[in-house]
Amino acid sequence: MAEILKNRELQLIAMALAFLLVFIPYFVESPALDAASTKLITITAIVNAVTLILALNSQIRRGLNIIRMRRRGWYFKAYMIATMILMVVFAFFGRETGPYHWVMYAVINPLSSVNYGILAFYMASTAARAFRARNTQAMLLLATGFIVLLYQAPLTGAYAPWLEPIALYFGDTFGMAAGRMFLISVTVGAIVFGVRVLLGKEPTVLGIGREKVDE
Amino acid sequence: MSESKLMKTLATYDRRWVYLTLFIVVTIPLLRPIGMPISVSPDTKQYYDVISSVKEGDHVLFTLNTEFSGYNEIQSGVIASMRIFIEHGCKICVAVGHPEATGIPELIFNQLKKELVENGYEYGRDYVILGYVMPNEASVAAMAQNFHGAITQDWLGRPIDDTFLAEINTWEDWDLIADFTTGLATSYLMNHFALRGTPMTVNCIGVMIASQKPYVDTGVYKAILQSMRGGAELEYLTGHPGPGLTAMDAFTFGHYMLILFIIAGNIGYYGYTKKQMGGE
Amino acid sequence: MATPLFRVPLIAEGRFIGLMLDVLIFILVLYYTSGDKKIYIRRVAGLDAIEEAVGRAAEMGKPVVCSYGLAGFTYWTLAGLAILSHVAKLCAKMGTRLIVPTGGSTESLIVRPVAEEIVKTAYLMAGVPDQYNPDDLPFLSGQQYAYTGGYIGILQRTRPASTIMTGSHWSEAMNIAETSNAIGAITITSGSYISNVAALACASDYILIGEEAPAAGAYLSEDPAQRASIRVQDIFKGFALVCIILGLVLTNMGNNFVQHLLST
Amino acid sequence: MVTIIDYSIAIVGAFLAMCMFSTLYGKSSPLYALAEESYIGFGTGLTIVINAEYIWRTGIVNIMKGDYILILALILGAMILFRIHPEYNYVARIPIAIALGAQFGLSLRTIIFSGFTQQIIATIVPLFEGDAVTLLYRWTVALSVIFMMTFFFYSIELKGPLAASAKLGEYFLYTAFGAIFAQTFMGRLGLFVGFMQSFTIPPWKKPILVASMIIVFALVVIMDRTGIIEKYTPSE
Repeated sequence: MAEILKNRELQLIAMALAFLLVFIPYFVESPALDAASTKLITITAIVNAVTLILALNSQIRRGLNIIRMRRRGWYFKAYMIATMILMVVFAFFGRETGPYHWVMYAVINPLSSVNYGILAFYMASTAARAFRARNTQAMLLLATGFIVLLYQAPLTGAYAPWLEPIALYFGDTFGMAAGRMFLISVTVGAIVFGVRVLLGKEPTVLGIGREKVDE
Repeated sequence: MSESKLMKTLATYDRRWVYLTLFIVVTIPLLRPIGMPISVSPDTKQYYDVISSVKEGDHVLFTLNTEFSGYNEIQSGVIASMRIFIEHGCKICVAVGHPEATGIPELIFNQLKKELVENGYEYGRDYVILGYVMPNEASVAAMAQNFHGAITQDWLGRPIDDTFLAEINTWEDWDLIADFTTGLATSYLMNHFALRGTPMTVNCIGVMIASQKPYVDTGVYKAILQSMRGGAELEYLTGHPGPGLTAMDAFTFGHYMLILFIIAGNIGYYGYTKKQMGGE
Repeated sequence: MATPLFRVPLIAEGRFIGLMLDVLIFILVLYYTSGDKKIYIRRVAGLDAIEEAVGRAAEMGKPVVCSYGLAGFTYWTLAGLAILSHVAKLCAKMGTRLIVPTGGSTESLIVRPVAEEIVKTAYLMAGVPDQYNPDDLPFLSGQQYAYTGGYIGILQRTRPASTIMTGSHWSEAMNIAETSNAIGAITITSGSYISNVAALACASDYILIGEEAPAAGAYLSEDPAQRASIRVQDIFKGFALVCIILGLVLTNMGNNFVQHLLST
Repeated sequence: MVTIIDYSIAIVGAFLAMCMFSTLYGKSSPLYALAEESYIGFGTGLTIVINAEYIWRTGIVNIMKGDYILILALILGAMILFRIHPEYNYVARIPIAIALGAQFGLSLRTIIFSGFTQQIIATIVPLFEGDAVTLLYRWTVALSVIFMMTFFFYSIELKGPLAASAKLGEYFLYTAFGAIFAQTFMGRLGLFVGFMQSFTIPPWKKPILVASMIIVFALVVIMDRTGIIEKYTPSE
């Protein structure tokens, strides 16, 4: 049994079969194949959900290590593990009201918002520091950035409507072209990478070889 | 002497001053709104035209691919769009693509209680809230191919067979997908619905505009609503002022502040940094 | 959407060309990775910046922080690992301390052991295996923002001379780049998606724009598969370019052949 | 009616959020650690609940209804857990292979259209019809895409006209970056403004927001001055 599970060819075959079962029905008109591929997709979705346990394992182990070693601020880790368990317990008491609902709006909602909102500050200090006409590239960046920023302030749009076509011009032409260029090259890159894995040229992806996960 | 000192300050001040200023200029207009005028961009007009062309009984898949943080940015667009769908009598199915978003439908429908009552909306018959049903591409693909094979219950575990969703089987049965997004499952929806022909609109956060615009241009999306500003413009078009419009003062101040800092930085660069580099 | 030029029996409408292109990529990858082909890769300017950054750290006697992103095995991560390997070799040669923050997502758990191996090998090959310190590859949890917090903490405490951030970094990249700049470190980054690239282009001293990072990785690595990828990607970019130019010429002469062909 | 629960949500939320913002002060502090660990702890708990629910609803419920093939999902899921076992980790290889294969199948079958052929088609437009503005737009996009593309060729040497085209492409890219940076800033500002708004609407929350801002700011400054920060902030 162990030999079969370790067999590298078998893994590549399993991967290729799974790939083809999902890939082919998209191009070929066959309801039976379609149904089979949907089933496999559902199975994969469930398997993916299970892998959360792996992440939990490492997170909890690391927390416990810090607590055991009494590293500075270890009680924050204990608090983290406690809140994690609490949230799971709360879920059993209903979600429309009660503690689960409270945590959702008092803790998760505001903190999730801050996590990204705080980036406005980093963007601002970057612009204040780096938008300087040092060389040609920086000058171009500064010029378009400045115009678009000015236009984006809603008040400018209302009083200086002539700015709108200029600002939109930069976003809708250069910005869009760059977006499209990136999309094309990332798409090709992603496909090539997928093919490489399918051909067995990327053994590390399957975790063959060095694969001890330790913390 | 004092001039060169000023130049040095402009070139080398502590960046925490930027942080503090931004905090203040955003908070004050939110605490005391002024109500400065705004303009409506062509993209928002297009979005408005597309989503207000829905007819009574149309099936709308209303997807929230956002965390709470992203929802704060696009909530004006979410509420204004949902109001349009309710006023047009659509059948609305809300699906979410992030665990946090399971708390958002409640926020939306709480704000639209009046509209729900006025239009006689009933849960199950006219709208359904699904939970976190789009964790990955596989689940979205399954939804597009065989809806009831992928989803059997709503977010509180009630069966969906006796709701209007009984009429839905594949991607073809949706008349519109209105997506509100910070990324997440949006590309999956595009791959498995929009590319096959389901009309789809997106209201994305500002960070995604550059990456999503090419899809509007190619017709994969029917329209795009940009960030909070788009939401404010939509509120203006629908005649229901909301959070978006009141936030626009803070937007204006935030942008102007940054522009001032950039100008100051460049003066400092030419007045101090460049001279220093030349002197070395 | 343009109408297809023709229909192929059994194949769904409008999907034939896509299928053919996928198959073509498959064949090309197979061709370029088989045998012993030497594929030329242009040296991107960013590599000089990286070498300079490590050199500066050696002069100042300060450490270098180098991360490979927090995604699982994607081609951005592989590029990041190739660059990490290069940085590790330079550090080992110059006797500079190298700190590699790891973790950041569940998927990245499987990348960590590979990164460890890479750094260890670099020190071994430079003949200073005893300088390798496993504690300099701290695991900063499987959560994006805990990773970011840890990363920033490392920057603030160790005050490196240079920060080299490659692979897939998401919204946390700006946070790290700003902190790195604030402590006066030379900041070299790479960006894999467009809005991040634009922001990092401002925040860092040098940026590897998009595909520059995988190209740099392929240039540095001996791995034929990575070099082959760059070649195949170039061929497809060339194909896109030819289609666009040909299409523009034909369309403006009143012929929509290219659009129809691509919609087939 | 504002209930005591509403008040408690606003107070705790505003306080924790301001603790998180305290990282802008430039130093990690116990307050920041409190906010961060709260988010990680409760957030992970939420992820567990939602994923368990997904497995239950999509997997177990359907198996009980007679869709027995889904048992395979549970078996594969169990096998993948061996990934962290030092000795039997090979057991996880087959399920990983299957999951990866299916995932590649899903993405490869569509991105060639959305990210490649359709993007090419969209770039091919009439360049001599329409008004001046339309023409300006179309010419700019077409030329930008072409020049930018040459900047991204790596397996050939860039010489002569190709090098010139790549240089132009680089300039065009930086022009684009300016516009994109501005759009991104608008987005981040939107996130921040939206967040602040959740504490200014309805108006009864305003005093809570202002009080939290002042209290947290004062606390951080005091902690910094008295050295408490160094003593109690966790070492990662």
